[in-house]
Amino acid sequence: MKSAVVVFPGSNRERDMAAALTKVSGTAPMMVWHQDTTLPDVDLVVLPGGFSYGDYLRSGAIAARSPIMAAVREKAAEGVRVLGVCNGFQILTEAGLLPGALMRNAGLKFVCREVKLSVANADTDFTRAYGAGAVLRCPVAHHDGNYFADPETLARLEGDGRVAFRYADGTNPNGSVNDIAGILNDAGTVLGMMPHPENLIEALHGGTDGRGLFESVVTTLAA
Amino acid sequence: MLRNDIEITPDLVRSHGLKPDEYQRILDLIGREPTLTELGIFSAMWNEHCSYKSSKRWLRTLPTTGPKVVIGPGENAGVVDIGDGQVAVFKMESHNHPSYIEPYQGAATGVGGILRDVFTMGARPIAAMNALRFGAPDHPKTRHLVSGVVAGVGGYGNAFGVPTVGGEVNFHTRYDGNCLVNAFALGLANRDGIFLSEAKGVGLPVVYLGAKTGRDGVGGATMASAEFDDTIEEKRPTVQVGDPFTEKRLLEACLELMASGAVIAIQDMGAAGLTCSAVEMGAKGDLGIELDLDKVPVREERMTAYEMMLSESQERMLMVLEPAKEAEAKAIFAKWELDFAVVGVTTDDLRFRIRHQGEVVADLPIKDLGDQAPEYDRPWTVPPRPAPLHAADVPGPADVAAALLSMIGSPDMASRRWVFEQYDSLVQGNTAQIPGGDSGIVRVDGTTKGLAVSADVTPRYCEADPFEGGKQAVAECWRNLTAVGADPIAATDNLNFGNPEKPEIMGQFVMAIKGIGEACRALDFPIVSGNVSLYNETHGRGILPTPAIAGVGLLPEIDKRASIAFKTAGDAVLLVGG
Amino acid sequence: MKARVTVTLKNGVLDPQGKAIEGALKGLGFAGVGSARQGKIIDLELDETDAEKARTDIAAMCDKLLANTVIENYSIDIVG
Amino acid sequence: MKARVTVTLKNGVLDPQGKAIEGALKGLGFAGVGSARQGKIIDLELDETDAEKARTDIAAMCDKLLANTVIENYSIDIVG
Ligand SMILES: Nc1ncnc2c1ncn2[C@@H]1O[C@H](COP(=O)(O)OP(=O)(O)O)[C@@H](O)[C@H]1O
Repeated sequence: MKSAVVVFPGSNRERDMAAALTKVSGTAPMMVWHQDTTLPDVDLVVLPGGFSYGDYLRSGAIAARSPIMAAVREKAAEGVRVLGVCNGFQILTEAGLLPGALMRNAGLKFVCREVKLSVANADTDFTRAYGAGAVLRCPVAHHDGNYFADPETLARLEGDGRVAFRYADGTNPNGSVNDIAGILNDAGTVLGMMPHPENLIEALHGGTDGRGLFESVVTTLAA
Repeated sequence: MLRNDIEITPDLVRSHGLKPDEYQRILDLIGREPTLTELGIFSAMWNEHCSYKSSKRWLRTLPTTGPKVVIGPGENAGVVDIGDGQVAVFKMESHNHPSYIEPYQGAATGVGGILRDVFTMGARPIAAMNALRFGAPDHPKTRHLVSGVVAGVGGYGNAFGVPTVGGEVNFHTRYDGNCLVNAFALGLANRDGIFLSEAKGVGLPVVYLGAKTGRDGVGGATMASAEFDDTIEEKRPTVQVGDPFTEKRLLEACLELMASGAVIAIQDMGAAGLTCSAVEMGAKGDLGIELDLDKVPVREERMTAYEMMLSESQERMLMVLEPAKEAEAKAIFAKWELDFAVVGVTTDDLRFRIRHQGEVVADLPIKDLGDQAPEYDRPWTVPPRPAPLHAADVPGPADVAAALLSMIGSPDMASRRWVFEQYDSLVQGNTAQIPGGDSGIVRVDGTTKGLAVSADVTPRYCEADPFEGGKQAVAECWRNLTAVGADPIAATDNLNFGNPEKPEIMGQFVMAIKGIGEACRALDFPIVSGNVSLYNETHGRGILPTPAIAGVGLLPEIDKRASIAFKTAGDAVLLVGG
Repeated sequence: MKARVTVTLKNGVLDPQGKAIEGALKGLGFAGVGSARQGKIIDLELDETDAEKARTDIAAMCDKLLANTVIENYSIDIVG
Repeated sequence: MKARVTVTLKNGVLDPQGKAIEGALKGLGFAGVGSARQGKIIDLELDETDAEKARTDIAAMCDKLLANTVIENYSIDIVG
């Protein structure tokens, strides 16, 4: 699998993401600078976590208007898989590639802890490896992860099976509506999620529950 | 001849924190009355914070060398060898007073300052800790301070992208008027990739890097001089605002710059930014420095030379540039959208010369600014030891279970989860032990090695007996490192005390250092960097003596580490030690 | 020319910060606070001297960046 | 009664947010933006019906909570 990780000024989990992609897929991703206007020929584009542009104005807002985002939009339109984790999710919503918005955590504080995620739709390119009904451990680390969408959007997401992950067992750390932790675009090719699967992929991390996400993409793309 | 528009009155000297005999020393040194800018420079160089004038004599008694020590105290951070051509770079530093004035920004800029200390040396920060002390939980200011400080530590470190893997939080009424915020950072570098502040080479460009200069932090002294200067239109806050986004870019830009071969010497701008950094670089390299303030990137209008020299604006660095690399260096900073300006030149005349608007506004002997700083052997008395308390004189609890509960529930013993969950402890993907263990552990990326860190001190022990308390802080830190399976390598200290002009406080300080020294010698655990914070006093009452010790240990095989959780039912539980 | 952009959350969008302020004010003993909502302002200095032209420019800035029109409304004041 | 509190950074206090917005606007091709500074507003609904009384109450709220008077200024508008 060929992948690219976009680096914005203020990204800080681009190395974590690159390590995870390398460990699971066997190939290191290409790192792409936000000022570039084209993306290499890849199967997966990743927007990593961090505080792009300091998250000033709104989380992800300024990054969503970076030069590279036109290329990301184009790739997404062509059906290339796009994954946004944490700040990447915020950027995808700000760019209009995913609906809704990520507001300040209900508790108003930054929260770094492990939560439980239930796989709400196991029939997606990003979740297949987990199997229906799976519940996994996953860390979160964010200040603005409180997912909000208007009722019609929400009904559409729920009705179309576009909720990929939900916080499970009362572990919703941020007040997200319907416990939403990750959503897909209507084609199912773009995933945004707040938790960090890239931080739970090896024994050192205390578990490997995050691997399934990357394995799902690798298997999908190999098929 | 320097033009001197402003008469230097005894009041002005006093408002700059200089004693009459210290001012006399200045007159003797330069043979004339200083300009206001020069007075500001002296006050910055000779204050306790920069000159360590009360503590130097005692700090020299600490063990600072060892087979693994590459660089001991005196640089931005200490450096120790961790094998395979790699080094660990670390230091702890206080931001107590600013955090009391504005808890969020004070704590945030404290974290920013210590991260800068580490990456100025060429190391990428890979772990952070914070040791915090607040007043009594029910004191009216405590809640505000705690929430602001913790949010500020997190706000900066989380955005910067360094995992916070340990720390301490204590509450005691003696911190009601002086909270303590001690921030620690650990970085990783190659042994042959360490950068120092010592300038080398005559006629080389001195370059300003990073964020623009504002009037941040100049307030106190500026206000004192406001009566002479009607351009100061309002009382300006003296608070510095941190910008982790700029710091993160500065980190990446500096590491790229260092890799390019453009850096001959580099120094971050901390307290009294431009003054201290330039003087240090020149004095260490036996070179003069000439600065042209018209070239300094500023974000406010009509800044005076005095203000520019004393500004504490954050996220700035000064470096001596390899001239052949200027274009390449500039391009790196342009890419990261940071300022890059040639503001001066190294000279061979050992003068610190400042020009502003075509005029020389300061011309001082650069080495004397540091070397001739006053140094005091302050009188001290051994603090009286409290009478020993015999176990028999203390009534046992009626209900042991209830006593246990109230102990576990007490503010100093309760879980710290509510604090450390506000810190990103996982970023970088190398965290093997998050807060909640004996030490935080991070993997040395790309290897199977790990580094363990722990910060410790028990101030009430130090109050009872500073010598034993100092020893105990070192021993506890050392124990926390060994408890996870690490080999302790070296430590940094942050010595927080009250007013050293009081013999009993100076006595606490001296005895604590003696205790720390003794323990470090016994354990082969050298102190490679540190920081002193004195005058932590309100209404004549000092804080508890708080010599925080932060240690670093090496795990040759990170998989062979221990954690505190009981693993299996039925396992035997052993108690080891005395 | 100086202008102030005011960005407020749309009705029906939850406002965790506003809620927290409400709670904190009550906690401090300020009774009678029905609700609090937080928004932001952005003060701009522009080279433009024509107020109408400035207004159009700023509206474009808001649509493109300053407001997230999924959740926010904005208004523009030319202040001099 | 409705009131709006406007909180702005004091002169000279660094405004990283404003700087980032300035840069982003330039990046988007909006020339002629001299500077941007960010502030916040808090819209309050109060039971109080006396405007003067409300103003005094709100000033107390600002000093105690809504503004960080070390680095921020505030102003109060009673809007109806
Ligand atoms: N300010 C803090 N930041 C991060 N971690 C902290 C902080 N304060 C305490 N901790 C963590 O909480 C745990 C318990 O702290 P403490 O009671 O001081 O440890 P101990 O006394 O066992 O050394 C430790 O793992 C420590 O690193």
